[in-house]
Amino acid sequence: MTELTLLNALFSWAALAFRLPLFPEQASANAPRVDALYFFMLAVCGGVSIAIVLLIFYFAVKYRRRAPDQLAEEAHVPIALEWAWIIIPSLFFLSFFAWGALVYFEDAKAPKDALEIACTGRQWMWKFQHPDGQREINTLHIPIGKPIKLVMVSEDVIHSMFVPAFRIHMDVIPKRYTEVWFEATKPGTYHMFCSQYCGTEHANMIGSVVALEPHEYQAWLNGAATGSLALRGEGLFNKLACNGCHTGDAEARGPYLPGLYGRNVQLTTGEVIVADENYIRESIIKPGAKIAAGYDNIMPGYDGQLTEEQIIELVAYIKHLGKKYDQFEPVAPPTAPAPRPAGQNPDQTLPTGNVKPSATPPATPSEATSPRPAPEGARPKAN
Amino acid sequence: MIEENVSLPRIHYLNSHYGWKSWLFTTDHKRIGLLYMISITLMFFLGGFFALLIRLELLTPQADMFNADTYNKFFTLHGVILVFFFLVPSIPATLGNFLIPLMIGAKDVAFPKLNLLSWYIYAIGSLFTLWVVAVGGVDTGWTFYTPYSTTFANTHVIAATLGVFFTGFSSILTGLNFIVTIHKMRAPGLTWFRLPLFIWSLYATSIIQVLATPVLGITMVLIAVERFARVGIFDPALGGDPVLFQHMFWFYSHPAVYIMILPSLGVVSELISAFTWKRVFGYKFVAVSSLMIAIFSFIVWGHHMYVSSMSIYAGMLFSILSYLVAVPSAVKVFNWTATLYKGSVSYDTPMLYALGFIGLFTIGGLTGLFLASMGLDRHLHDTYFVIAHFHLIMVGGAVMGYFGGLHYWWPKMFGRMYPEWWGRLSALIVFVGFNLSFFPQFIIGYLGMPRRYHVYAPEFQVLNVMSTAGSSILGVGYLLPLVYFIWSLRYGKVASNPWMAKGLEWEAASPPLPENFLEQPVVTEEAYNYPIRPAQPTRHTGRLTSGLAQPADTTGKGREAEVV
Amino acid sequence: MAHETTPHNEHLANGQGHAHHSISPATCLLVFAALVIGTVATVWTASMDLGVLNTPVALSIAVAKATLIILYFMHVLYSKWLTRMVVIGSFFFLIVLFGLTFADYLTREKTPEIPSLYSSDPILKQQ
Amino acid sequence: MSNAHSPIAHHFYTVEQQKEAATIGMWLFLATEILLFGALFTAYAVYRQKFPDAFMVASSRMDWKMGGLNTLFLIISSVTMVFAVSAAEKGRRGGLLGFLAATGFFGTLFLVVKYFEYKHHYHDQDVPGLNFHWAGAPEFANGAQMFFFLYFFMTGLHALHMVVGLGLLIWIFITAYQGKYSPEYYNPVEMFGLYWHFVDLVWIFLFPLLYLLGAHLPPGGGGHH
Ligand code: HEA
Ligand code: HEA
Ligand code: HEC
Ligand code: CUA
Ligand SMILES: [Cu+2]
Repeated sequence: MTELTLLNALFSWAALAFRLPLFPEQASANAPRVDALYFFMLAVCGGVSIAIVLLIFYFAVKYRRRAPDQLAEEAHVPIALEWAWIIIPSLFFLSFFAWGALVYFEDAKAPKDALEIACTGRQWMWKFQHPDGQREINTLHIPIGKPIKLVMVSEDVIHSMFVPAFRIHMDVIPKRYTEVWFEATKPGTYHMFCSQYCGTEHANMIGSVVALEPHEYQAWLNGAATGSLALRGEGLFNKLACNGCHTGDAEARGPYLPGLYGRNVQLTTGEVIVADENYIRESIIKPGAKIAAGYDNIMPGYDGQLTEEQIIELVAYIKHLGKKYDQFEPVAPPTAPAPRPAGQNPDQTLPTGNVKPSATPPATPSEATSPRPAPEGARPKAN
Repeated sequence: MIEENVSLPRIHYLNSHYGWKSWLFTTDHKRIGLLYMISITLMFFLGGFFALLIRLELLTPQADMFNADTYNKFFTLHGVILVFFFLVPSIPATLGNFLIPLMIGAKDVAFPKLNLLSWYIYAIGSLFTLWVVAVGGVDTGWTFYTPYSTTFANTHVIAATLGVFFTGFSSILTGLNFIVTIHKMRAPGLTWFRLPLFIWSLYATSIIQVLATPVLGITMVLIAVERFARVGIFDPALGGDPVLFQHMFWFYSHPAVYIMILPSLGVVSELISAFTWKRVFGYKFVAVSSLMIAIFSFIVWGHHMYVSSMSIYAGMLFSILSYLVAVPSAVKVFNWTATLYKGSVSYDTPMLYALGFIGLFTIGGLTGLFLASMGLDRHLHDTYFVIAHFHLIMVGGAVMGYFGGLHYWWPKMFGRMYPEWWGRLSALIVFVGFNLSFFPQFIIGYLGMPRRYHVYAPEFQVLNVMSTAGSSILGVGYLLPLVYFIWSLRYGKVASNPWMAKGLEWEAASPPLPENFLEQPVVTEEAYNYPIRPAQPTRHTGRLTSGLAQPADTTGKGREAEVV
Repeated sequence: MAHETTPHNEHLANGQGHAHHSISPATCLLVFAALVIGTVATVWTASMDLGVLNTPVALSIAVAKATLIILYFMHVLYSKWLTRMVVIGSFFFLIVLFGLTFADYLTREKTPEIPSLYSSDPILKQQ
Repeated sequence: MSNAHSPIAHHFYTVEQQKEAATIGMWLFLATEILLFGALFTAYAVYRQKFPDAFMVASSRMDWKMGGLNTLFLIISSVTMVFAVSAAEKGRRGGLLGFLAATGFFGTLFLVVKYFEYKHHYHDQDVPGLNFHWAGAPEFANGAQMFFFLYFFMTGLHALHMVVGLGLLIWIFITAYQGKYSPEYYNPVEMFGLYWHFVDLVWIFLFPLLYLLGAHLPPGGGGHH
């Protein structure tokens, strides 16, 4: 997309020359696609507006009333014009629609191997939890060159996750997970805004996304490690005596949970649904809503007894149970700068029997092949 | 503008009865139109005042004028007041009320008492809102999104929703009245395709008012009930679904944006015709496009919800339907432009507004297309790009149309002219101020500044300063007409039909008689039947004086009114 | 006045005039019987478990009853096109409200997985 | 809407014009009512889709016999209303008054039954926002709450329409008693009839949706185990 780069350069130049920002940073894989559509529409619509305005000017001057009693002149305008200006714009409109839908569809679903980060929004802060349990507030560290999926839920009202440099946007809703994904392409620090009005400090529900080179991210992770999500989920699972029913043996009163995530579940109603985060979540807080075929509705509901974070942990644990080892994509490079504290690796603390731990995780491909410069060159944005 | 030598009719609707009772208990559509005009003018300046406060705060990135809560109340009240209490009733309830019976040759609207009732209901709604303003405001945004509005806000949400509920009711009654009036009260000979385009657009508007507003009404009541009784109709904590609220809200509020713009589109059609002395090109297409806009307006609401977690298939559907509604809008723009071709274009104040309207509406509408595209809206949603989009349409479009119409029909309403020079000057100021206010916001929006922020990142400041500067110029542009309109009521030059415009309304006296026409008019010709000179090889030979001496007198009826 | 005689004024000209607006007592009682039978049928079918058909059956009966009331008791069968248009129009927009809202609810959670159009994109390819 | 005292208002030219205006006006008003209730029906549908079982269980706490009885009352009152209009059309004042009285009678019966239902529900702690307490299976609590909210809101709004209708009916009755109506002018009676039938129509949908949903469940409700 050379023409885009050119335009981008033009805008940056304008920004420098006049200290007038005109165009947001393009820092995600998604951003150039959105911008391409933007420039296409800008060209078409700008062209049409200019044409209309010029035409009006021209007519208005040419046919101005020169004498107070000058009448309009008989004009022969073919009525076929009407159809022309119904059909031709419609075709353009269709192209806008199709392109826009494609851009959206393309990014609707995160790639399977996306790194999942849990995000909780609440009045008025953003909380994040990395897969290994590192938490942060209002700042999100991510590796570049890797799809990141934010699984988000709100603790109170509707918020909206907006990172202009990534051109992403998604509402964060209470009691339901929404997700958004992106892949940062440029190291740097970017704005993160809440864009859905959520009360007094809405304008201060802001933060920054710190995009790092993968190895730096890893270093950061190690520095900030506070225990694995799934790990704490496991603790809860035992503490709440979930394991009393979901024992995994033949006489168990509850279904066998490993492998549940992403699998089809047959319900008593005959319906078959995919066990995604929302299903698992619902199964915990309102088990009676959808009952797995072959089981009685005996599981107690935990609605109101668990905080959102605890539910996230439980869900993470159950998802974790489900994953086969080769589905994991640990972010740890083979030569991690600092060794993990013992017991911090989720893969080594899973309940035995269901998932076999593996000693050496494969290398991160992005790390191996990343041609990008070190982040020193990246210019941090004001915040 | 043509210099006329006329005098006011001896008895007209303004002086036929005296005293406050003759106003507050009137059933005369013209007087009710004026009651509305006074009320919405108050609301306009109140809402505009909040706009100035908003812009003042946004002059700097920090919160140095107002704190967060105050600012949040400002934009909420600004939106609520200007949308529900100014723009929705604006053209229909003032110009529409005044002109529909005149334009279709009727003595009054079909249900005069209902008409008065609707003003009272509007007044009750306004009182609720003014009460909210007085006791401390409301901070939910004009969209009242749940669960914030129902469970978390601690401002006067119930009173505000009830205010909206009442004004909605009033809007329903107005629309109902207009539909029946247009169907049943037309003068003999006035067939559908002889109606002025303004009537067509108000007819289309009324359909939306009648069919969409009840949904808003009940939604507002549900919010009030949920807040009051703490039941969980939209509260996810109790099993409710906040996205359902959005569906119900936008089912009204998207069509509502066409309640706001359609009447203006109608006014502009009238203006373009009157100031080119020409029939609007493609009359039937323009007429039917109003109906099409009204019908399509009901099926696009989801474009406000692309990132609300709505299903993406529904998003697709809404996206393509949104483009559908742009087609009839485009038809109008192109036809107006074509009307100018070989017209006799004069630049009186109303025409300046009309020309400004076309440009700004087009750009506003086209940026709506950016938002309607799912891929782009994911970046643009709830940024200043949206703010700029709808201000271009609502202020640069709808409000300009209203002002244009006001200037155009002012001599009809009061029998006197406003000062033309001042009129043109204020039109110019409005145009300049407007563009300075809102064009920078497109850029701020694409850069990513979210709306409803009273503090913002410093790099957005330059553009925000421009916007604030523009809004103060705009304020001057709006204050001028307020002054010279009032001035003209007393000192303006007496006028009857200074534009030499056609249409039944111009055949009544200016100001019209209490009963509008002495005798029921009979219509025998198309709308906008201006005399036309034959196509000429050279431009300057085609000047005809005949037909202009009595340009309006083509039906031969109703003219007596003027010489009473 | 010139009203009824003007050919252009379509509604006034080809109206039914002031003829029979109300239906005959016999029709009325027939409709009444049908409504009562409908009510009994609703209750009766509801007492059985028809599975997924529970609601469709109940709603079909309700729609049938409503249609009878609209057509006979409210004279729409004998009204002008305009009245009919109002009735049809209001139900049409009600269906729009219903239909498009459910276009969302019924297709939720079924986010598609379409093959990437940008799969040639070097950035994505790395994964 | 139109002036009841003189057969034709000043701004109309013919009786016919006035009458048609009133009819269309009334129908447009009913169109707004259709969308008003329609929005609630949409909400109902959404929540029923969200909580299918809870709605069923909660609905089995409704007394469908009372609902059925009320359906019957409303249908009868609709029929008497039809007769009232046709009596007015034929200029039979006695018939008009009699049928109006019958309509009012059955309408009042409806409200009386409704009152007892509400009272019963109040007693059973079924009223969200007031004293809602769900004794059944806990996982149905939210859905049941939603069901009862919709039940009270929809039937309440419907009952409000009935009350307004009865008020109008009294006014029509008085004016009819004063002999204001004639075969030439009985607009208000006819318009009121439309309104009354519409209220009946809403109930025809409310009844199966609210009362009969769980009718095939064992009586008593509260959960199906
Ligand atoms: C009068 C008011 C009005 C009008 C008429 C419109 C008209 C349109 N609006 Fe706008 N809109 C609003 C008021 C209005 N809007 C408001 C208030 C909001 C914000 C609400 C809030 O969240 O607070 C909003 C928000 C809004 C959004 C949501 C943005 C977001 O929150 O993310 C969208 C998305 O699709 C949208 C789209 C459109 C479209 C497609 C039109 C179309 O109808 C425009 C049609 C017109 C044209 C297209 C111009 C003429 C066409 C031509 C000259 C043809 C050109 C030919 C070629 C291109 C070949 N609008
Ligand atoms: C009809 C609708 C309408 C109109 C006319 C306007 C007019 C204007 N609007 Fe607004 N606006 C909305 C509808 C409208 N707006 C809506 C719906 C929102 C969204 C609210 C929300 O988010 O919930 C919004 C939001 C909105 C914002 C975004 C706030 C935010 O998100 O943080 C801004 C910011 O610039 C703005 C500015 C303006 C300006 C400068 C004008 C100018 O055109 C105003 C010009 C008028 C005047 C300047 C008045 C002149 C009067 C005087 C000078 C005297 C004043 C004193 C007395 C009281 C007598 N508007
Ligand atoms: C009293 C026994 C019992 C306890 C305690 C229990 N469950 Fe369950 N659980 C069940 C039964 C039985 C089912 C299947 C019926 C259903 O879907 O509701 C089930 C279903 C589930 C499912 C859905 C599985 C599927 O395949 O559909 C999940 C997820 C789940 N439970 C998680 C948990 C968690 C987490 C806890 C603890 C916080 C827990 N359960 C405690 C009995 C129990
Ligand atoms: Cu959170 Cu705005
Ligand atoms: Cu919209």
